[in-house]
Amino acid sequence: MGLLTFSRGGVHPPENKISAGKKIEPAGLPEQVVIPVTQHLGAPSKVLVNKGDEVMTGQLIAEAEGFVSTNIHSSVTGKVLKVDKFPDASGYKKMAVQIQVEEDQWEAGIDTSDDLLTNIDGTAEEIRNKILGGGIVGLGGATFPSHVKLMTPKGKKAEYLLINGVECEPYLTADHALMMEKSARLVVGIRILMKGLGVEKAIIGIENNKPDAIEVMTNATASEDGIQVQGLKVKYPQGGEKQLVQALLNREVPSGGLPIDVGVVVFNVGTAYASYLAVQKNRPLIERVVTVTGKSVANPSNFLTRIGTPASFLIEKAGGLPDDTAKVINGGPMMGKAVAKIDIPIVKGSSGILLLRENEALRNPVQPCIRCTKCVGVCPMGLEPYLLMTQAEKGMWEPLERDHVMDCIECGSCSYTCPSSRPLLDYIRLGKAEVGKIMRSRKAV
Amino acid sequence: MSQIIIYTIITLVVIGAVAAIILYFVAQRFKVYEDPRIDLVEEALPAANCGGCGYAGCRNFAEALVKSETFDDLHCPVGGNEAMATVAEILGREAVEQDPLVAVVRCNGQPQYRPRNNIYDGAVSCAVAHSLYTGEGDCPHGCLGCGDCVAVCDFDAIHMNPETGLPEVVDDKCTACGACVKACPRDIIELRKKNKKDRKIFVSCINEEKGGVAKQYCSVACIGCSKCFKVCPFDAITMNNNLAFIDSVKCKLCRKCVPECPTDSILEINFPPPRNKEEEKEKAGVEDAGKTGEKVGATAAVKSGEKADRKTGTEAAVKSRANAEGQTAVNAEGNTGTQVEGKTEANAEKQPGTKTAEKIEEKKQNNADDTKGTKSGENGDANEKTQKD
Amino acid sequence: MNQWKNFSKGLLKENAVFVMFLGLCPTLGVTTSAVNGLGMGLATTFVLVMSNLVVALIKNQIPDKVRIPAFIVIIATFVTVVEMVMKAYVPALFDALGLFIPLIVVNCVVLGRAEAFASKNNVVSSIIDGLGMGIGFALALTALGAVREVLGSGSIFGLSFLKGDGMLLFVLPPGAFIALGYLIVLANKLKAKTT
Amino acid sequence: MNKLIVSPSPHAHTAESVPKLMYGVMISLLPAFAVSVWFFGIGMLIVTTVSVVSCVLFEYLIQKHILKVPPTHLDGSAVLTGLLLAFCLPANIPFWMVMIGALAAIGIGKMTFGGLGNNIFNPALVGRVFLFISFPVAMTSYPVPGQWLRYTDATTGATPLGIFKEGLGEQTAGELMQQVPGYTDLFIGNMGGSAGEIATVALLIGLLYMLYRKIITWHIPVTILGTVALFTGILWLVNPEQNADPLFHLLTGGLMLGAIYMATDYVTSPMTRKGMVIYGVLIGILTVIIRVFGAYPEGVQFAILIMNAFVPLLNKYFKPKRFGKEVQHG
Amino acid sequence: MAKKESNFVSMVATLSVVALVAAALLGGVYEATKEPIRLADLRKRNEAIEAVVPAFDTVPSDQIVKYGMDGDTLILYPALKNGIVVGTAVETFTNNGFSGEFKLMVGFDNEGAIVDIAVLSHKETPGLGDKMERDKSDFHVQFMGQHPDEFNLAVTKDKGDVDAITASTISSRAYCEAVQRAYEAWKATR
Amino acid sequence: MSEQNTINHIGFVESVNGQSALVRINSQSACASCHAKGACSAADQEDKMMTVPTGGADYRTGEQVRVSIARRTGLRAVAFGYVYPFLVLMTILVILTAAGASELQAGTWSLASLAPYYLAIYLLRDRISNTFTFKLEKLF
Amino acid sequence: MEYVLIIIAAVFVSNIVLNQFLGICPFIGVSNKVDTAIGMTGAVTFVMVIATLFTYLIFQYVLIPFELEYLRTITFILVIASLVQMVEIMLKKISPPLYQALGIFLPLITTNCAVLGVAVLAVQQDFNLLGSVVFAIGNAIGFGLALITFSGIREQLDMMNVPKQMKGVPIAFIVAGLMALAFMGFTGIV
Ligand SMILES: Cc1cc2nc3c(=O)[nH]c(=O)nc-3n(C[C@H](O)[C@H](O)[C@H](O)COP(=O)(O)O)c2cc1C
Ligand SMILES: Cc1cc2nc3c(=O)[nH]c(=O)nc-3n(C[C@H](O)[C@H](O)[C@H](O)COP(=O)(O)O)c2cc1C
Ligand SMILES: Cc1cc2nc3c(=O)[nH]c(=O)nc-3n(C[C@H](O)[C@H](O)[C@H](O)COP(=O)(O)O)c2cc1C
Ligand SMILES: Cc1cc2nc3c(=O)[nH]c(=O)nc-3n(C[C@H](O)[C@H](O)[C@H](O)CO)c2cc1C
Ligand code: SF4
Ligand code: SF4
Ligand code: SF4
Ligand code: SF4
Ligand code: FES
Repeated sequence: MGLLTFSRGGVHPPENKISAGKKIEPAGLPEQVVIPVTQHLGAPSKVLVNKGDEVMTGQLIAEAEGFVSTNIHSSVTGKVLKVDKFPDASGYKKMAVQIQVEEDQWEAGIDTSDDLLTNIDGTAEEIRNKILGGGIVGLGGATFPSHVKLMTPKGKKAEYLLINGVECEPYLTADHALMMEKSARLVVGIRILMKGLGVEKAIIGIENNKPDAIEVMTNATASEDGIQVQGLKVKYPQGGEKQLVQALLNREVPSGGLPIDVGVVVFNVGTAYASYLAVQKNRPLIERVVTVTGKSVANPSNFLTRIGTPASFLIEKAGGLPDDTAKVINGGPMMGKAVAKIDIPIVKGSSGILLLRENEALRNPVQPCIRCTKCVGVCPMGLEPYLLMTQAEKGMWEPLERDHVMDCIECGSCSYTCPSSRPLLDYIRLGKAEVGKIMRSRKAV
Repeated sequence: MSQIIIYTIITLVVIGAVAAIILYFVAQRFKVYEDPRIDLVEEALPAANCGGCGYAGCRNFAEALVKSETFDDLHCPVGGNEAMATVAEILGREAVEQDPLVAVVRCNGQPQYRPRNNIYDGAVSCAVAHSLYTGEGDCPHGCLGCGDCVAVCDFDAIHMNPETGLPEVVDDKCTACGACVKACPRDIIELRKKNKKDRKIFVSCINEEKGGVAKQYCSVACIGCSKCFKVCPFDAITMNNNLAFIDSVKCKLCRKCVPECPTDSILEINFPPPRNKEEEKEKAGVEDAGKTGEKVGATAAVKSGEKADRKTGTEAAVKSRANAEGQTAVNAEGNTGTQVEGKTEANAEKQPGTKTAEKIEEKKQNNADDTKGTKSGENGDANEKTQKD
Repeated sequence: MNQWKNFSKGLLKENAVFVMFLGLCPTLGVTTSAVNGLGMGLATTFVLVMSNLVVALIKNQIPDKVRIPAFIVIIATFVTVVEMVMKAYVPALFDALGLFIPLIVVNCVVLGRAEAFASKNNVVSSIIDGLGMGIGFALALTALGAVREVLGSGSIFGLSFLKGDGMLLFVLPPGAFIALGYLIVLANKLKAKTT
Repeated sequence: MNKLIVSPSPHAHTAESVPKLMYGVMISLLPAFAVSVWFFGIGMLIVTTVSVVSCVLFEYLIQKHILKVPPTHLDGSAVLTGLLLAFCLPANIPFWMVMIGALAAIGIGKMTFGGLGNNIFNPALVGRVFLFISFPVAMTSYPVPGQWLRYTDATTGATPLGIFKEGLGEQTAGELMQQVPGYTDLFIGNMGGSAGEIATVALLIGLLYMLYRKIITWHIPVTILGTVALFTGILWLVNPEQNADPLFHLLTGGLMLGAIYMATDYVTSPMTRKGMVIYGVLIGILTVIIRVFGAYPEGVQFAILIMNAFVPLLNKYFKPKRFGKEVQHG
Repeated sequence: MAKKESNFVSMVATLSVVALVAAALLGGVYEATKEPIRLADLRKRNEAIEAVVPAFDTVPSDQIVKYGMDGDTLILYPALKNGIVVGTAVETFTNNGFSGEFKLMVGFDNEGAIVDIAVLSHKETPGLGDKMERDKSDFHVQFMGQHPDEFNLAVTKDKGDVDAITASTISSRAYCEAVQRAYEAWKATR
Repeated sequence: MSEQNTINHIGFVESVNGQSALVRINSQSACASCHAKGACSAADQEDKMMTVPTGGADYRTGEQVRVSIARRTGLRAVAFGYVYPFLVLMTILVILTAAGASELQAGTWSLASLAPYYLAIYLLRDRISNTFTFKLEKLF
Repeated sequence: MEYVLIIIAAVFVSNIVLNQFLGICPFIGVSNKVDTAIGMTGAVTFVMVIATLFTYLIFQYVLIPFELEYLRTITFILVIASLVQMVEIMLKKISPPLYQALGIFLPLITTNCAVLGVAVLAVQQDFNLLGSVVFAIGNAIGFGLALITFSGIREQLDMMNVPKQMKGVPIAFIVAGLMALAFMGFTGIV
């Protein structure tokens, strides 16, 4: 098959996959962990522990409250130091549980062995409950509670499961490493998700810059009916779910809609693996693969990291903070969040810690828009970023809504490509927030 | 009479009469009675069309005024009582005096009180920065310094002080239209009663965090200790969520609370020097400073016992020495009211990375000029002015 | 009312062209030279003064609702008078101003003054107001005409000071718009300075 | 540790910048410049220098003293405007006229609107048309190529289009074709015309370079040239006695320069592909209408300016194709 | 004085009165200016005729000939001196000017030679085409005394005998065309 | 999405009667904000009154509201008010001229043809009314 | 064909706004929104056409027979003023919702110099009835074209950083000037 890709826009930033090929190593245990209770999209979970409590690894410490919410487990064994508000990656304080690490004693009932269990028991319902029980959220970045995605809304029918192994963000290699090393388990995870969804067909989409992963996954799925591996053109944001659905199935998720509107559900490879652990091994989501990378980093690595570990701990592990570091990003360079401090905790959604040097980090001075149309050309959603930015800047919310600002997937292609270095996405995001507020208030009336 | 004249008369009179009939009906059916007083009232209003009254424009407000029976809730902050009195006269109603208001910026997180520990490099917009993170300092309530409030002011009444990184209101120009209040994503700006001689006393902090935490963020934060609350003889101070608030209507400007505050978070502005001998010298500086118009900075400087310093950048070292010598040190030159970058900042300058900081500063200026394009002229001017000072 | 103030406001502060943006069509249309501008300005001034006078005289005889049509008739009468007189005695200027002479009827300045001023004020004030406004209008037209003539033909009031031609563009339509655009900016600056 | 930098995502940016783009266009203009210097010698050099220097200077002075904003005269756009203005002036035009043109281009065309990115009309073309209307004689007497050392004193002649327009009515198209330079000459640029517009081949090379560098897309130039070819082709087929063939139209006048450099000016061209195509087609049609039916022998300059005025409407009504159809909620 | 009330009768009456007075005024002015206007018109025409034909004393209006040609009308004014025709002024036109139509007055002597030419109206570009006006250049001089049968009324570019106005070949060409047309009309009405 | 292509005007509730409110719309052309409008005959000075269904919501006299109509509705109003009668008039004029009627007749009849056009609109007024609906929103 | 040429000439070559300077006030004042401009065009077309038609008839069948041509200005303005008002009255009486929709969509157009100007020009240029009407249509389209393009430009300029001194009317004039400059390209196409 030829190279599939999405139809509109896209950019190709330098890939810089420095840590590609690095094995996944356990990062080890830090002295303390801080586990926020909102690591997912949706309502914060309800804390179940108090200061002074002893907790075991894998123990439930906060439970889902409401439908779109999920469980949170302790990632270490130790004593709860504080249940209080701690600064998250943005510096604003959010409720979290701080635990002094003492040892690593897993809670009873969790299978910590490395045996491959391929038999999938249980109904779809049971699978969903286990996924909720394990606190699984989407690891592709949005951290949407996965059990919710498994529940197909009335009137809709899921036909395909798409597994997102694209990893189109430059630098990041966590999904890549996972596919290389855990392919068999991943496949079981996919089967679990298929069963949970009740679909017969799954496609794994992988960008063509990971030929080894394509090969490994193809081999791993060779004997599996209904699971197919598909190479994709290297183009950002190939991994955006709407783009992926279009690239693989040539279906366009409608504006304002979800993949399920065209019969598709998308999961990240990490989510599939986490589902495997949760369903087959009863192992909640308390650790994930985090890429620590950057051009000056001594030891770019893919660490298997406990949730709540401070990023500074990982950076130390990767050879320490290089002197020329000017920006630390939680995530990749296109969608990640720059942080002001390096002691922020790793959460379920953290896919990487990226250290940029000064010359890479600084934005160029903003110049006037020269209407070069480049941003229009690269927008995968067919929007007009230059216009949206100006409208957002001038507070023209109605035109913004009319011009479909809500369709923006915040991929950043526009800001990336603008020769005038205009802060397009900065303002578009502002516009989205404002328009979203207006739309919600309208609905409420 | 010649024929032509007769024809002329016939034609014109016929056409005139027909036109009259048509226009008569037009007038009958069409004329919407427009209260002539609306025009008069509109004329009395300042035509700023700023929306400060809550209506879309001055004309809309004029209509509302004419239509409503009383002046409750109807006030033009820009024209103030004067305009409202004129309006009242036109409409033959009782004018309702409303205290003139003025905007104050309730954050005094200058760099030396609230160290900047990172560099913001995004769009020059407080709203953007606010939605991204806590800002260059730690305080999640503190001023972000991108000047959204400056950009929206139609009256050129609020400027960024490049030394303090905080906006300053020019009391004479401020019309209390409230645009800046709405623009500030952190709700730092408050409209409060304008007292005589532009004097004001207010808690320059909105941090509701507990004392210890607040103090961590910023050394001049209100820590909610209630000392001012207790000392106020007029019940003008209320405590809420660890934060003191001075009601500008009740406050009689007795200044008892000011010295009470352990963190110096209560600002007094535009006051004559106190009687206290020791402080006299110090306050002298302030008065001068008041005259130069840079009131907030100056007073703030005095307030905290630190000195305003004329030769800003170059004397950073002197400044930090002064700090080291303790809070009583007075710099006689401190009459410009501008403030040197604080101690921390001075220290920071010795560290690598300053270059980046400088670059960014420079760039921010440019960016601000660009993205706030419409205002860029004034901004430029304002900056120039400050620098000249 | 202070009659000087009444007169002078039309010159700059409430100048019909530069400040109120009224009567723009003749302003642009006839100002290919300073003389034409002046001619048009004076013709308009005449109509303005006369109609103000008459309106002020008979304002109380006119029922409110036919005010406007009555004013139109009055103005149109004087316009026609001007038309005929110019045709008879200054045919060359009449040809140069062409369509814009009859269009004085719809010049907002004229009707506007009748409606906004003359119908509320006494005869003397009305005449002075008309004069002020008219002269302000004439000044604006002459200024624009002069600018266009100087730049476009290298002459002023027909006196040539340049060998050859100027920048033709300024005698052509685009030049009218562009010159007026910048003149308004200048006038605004001037106004800001004087107040 | 230094202070960390914090900004919203994305944290990666292209290496492209405004000056780089502008200099890219200038590089692509080099071949055409060389050809022009070859044919017009010192005149071309003087006109170009004066034009570029005045444009940059006026931009600086206006920004510094009138608008009081930070000057941006070195971002390359003023240089480019100057260069392109020079390219569409006759190489024998007195230098003071060039300066007036530069003032019109930068002052009226660009700075009045607020500078780079804000203007509605192409500044270089504003400058050129301003001069064209103001000084028709100087602007319609073109030096005959090959007079290296002569500037304002160069012998003048008509452009091929001028010859054609003039002669029609009295002579047939066939006869007139004898009087204009042959196709090879037209191709390499050995003809009368504005300083930079003659070098057809070199301009095409410039186009390829800009396409390769992804400075512009093909939409505008190709649709303009295609439309002109098609439209003149039809006219030619209908009445070969009175109309020149399409190739003649493509190779003469400012069409190449206009289609490749002037119509593609970012600031004044539409924002979407659809818009660009319509813009191109209409420029093509207008060009031919003016050339064939109008009073002026050449129409590209006017066609582009006219379409500049329509660009906001094109932007308003031709939006990019959005991803996904609307779903009606509730 | 109280304002008049607006009722139907008063309104119609007022307007009618206003119209009546206006009409009377206008009629008066019309009567007064009628003659001067006629004279001014006449003068304009006569000035043009005077400029292009030998000295004469009358142009009898009953001898003016209208001659239709090419979709428009040419007017021929015979100029009489002492009752004898000394020349004919022909008001002619062209539609091929740079900006469309313009009108000329061409004077012929009794042999058909051109005496002189004046421009009546035109829309040509100031500074270029308008050089054909008499007081702007000497363009018209070259036609004086030429007989169209011998003098090729075409610009030199078209192998004619007329030196075109600089950079205004189009206007010059149209000018020639108008003169030629005048000549044909003159011939036809002999 | 109804908010998209609409034209909005700010107005005041003049009076409320039952299911509809009488709203006075401030003129919104550039003239409205121009300080010279008192002196200009071209100015669009008149305020417009309109009756708008309240849709059950509660409105007070003097309240500031926003009245909006769809862009399409506005254009349709222009069509009914101006474009169609223009077409009717032109058709009659061209037909009569082509049929050789004198100018006076052709002109008079084509002007007269507007009468039946307006009559038709009058007869269809209920149908037409339904097309032109406005939406009322509170401003605050 | 003749009528087509009249239209082309009126729309492009001597555009009523950009070349004839008529209707500048609405051009500058009302052209903030493209939608409004489109609506205005429809309304202006109708008004111009009936005004021209009516005044043509009055001129030909009242003023000329009685030799009252000099009353042109005064009669035209009265006729146009009442006619325009009458149309609005009718609309309002006939279908209030329609009238209201128009009112909210368009600023009311009262007489302006474009309407009178076109009526006067039409009789000045000796068109026949149909020619006059076509001329009016052409001018209305020309007005609409200028207005709509200009409103588009304005909408765009609103989003841009026009220097403060130039904001509003001055920049509008500069844009109009440059549009007129561009439209000079149409010189001579008819
Ligand atoms: C309210 C809500 C409901 C959702 N429901 C579903 C669902 O039913 N099925 C599904 O596949 N995904 C569902 N999602 C998740 C989205 O498909 C998607 O994974 C998530 O928004 C993040 O995607 P992104 O990383 O591409 O932005 C839902 C998301 C939201 C916000
Ligand atoms: C611009 C953009 C790029 C994305 N890139 C990836 C990616 O490379 N890999 C990935 O797994 N998810 C990526 N996502 C997230 C997906 O849209 C989607 O949320 C995810 O695949 C759903 O799976 P999850 O619920 O398991 O996270 C991206 C989202 C956006 C908006
Ligand atoms: C703004 C402008 C106005 C022009 N006006 C005229 C004109 O009125 N009459 C004319 O013959 N040519 C005019 N031309 C020039 C023609 O375009 C053409 O160059 C000329 O008539 C032919 O040239 P020649 O006389 O130099 O051979 C004008 C050119 C421009 C640019
Ligand atoms: C492809 C391209 C074409 C350009 N063409 C022109 C041009 O024709 N005229 C001009 O003044 N500037 C041109 N520029 C430069 C720049 O866009 C111009 O100065 C802006 O219009 C000024 O706001 C061009 C720039 C690029 C990148
Ligand atoms: S961030 Fe939004 S607007 Fe920008 S390219 Fe991506 S989808 Fe388009
Ligand atoms: S990429 Fe930048 S300069 Fe180009 S159109 Fe978009 S915002 Fe403007
Ligand atoms: S400072 Fe604030 S309240 Fe005062 S005038 Fe400016 S925007 Fe209005
Ligand atoms: S808007 Fe608020 S945060 Fe921004 S500068 Fe003004 S006071 Fe500070
Ligand atoms: S519209 Fe022509 S003067 Fe106002």
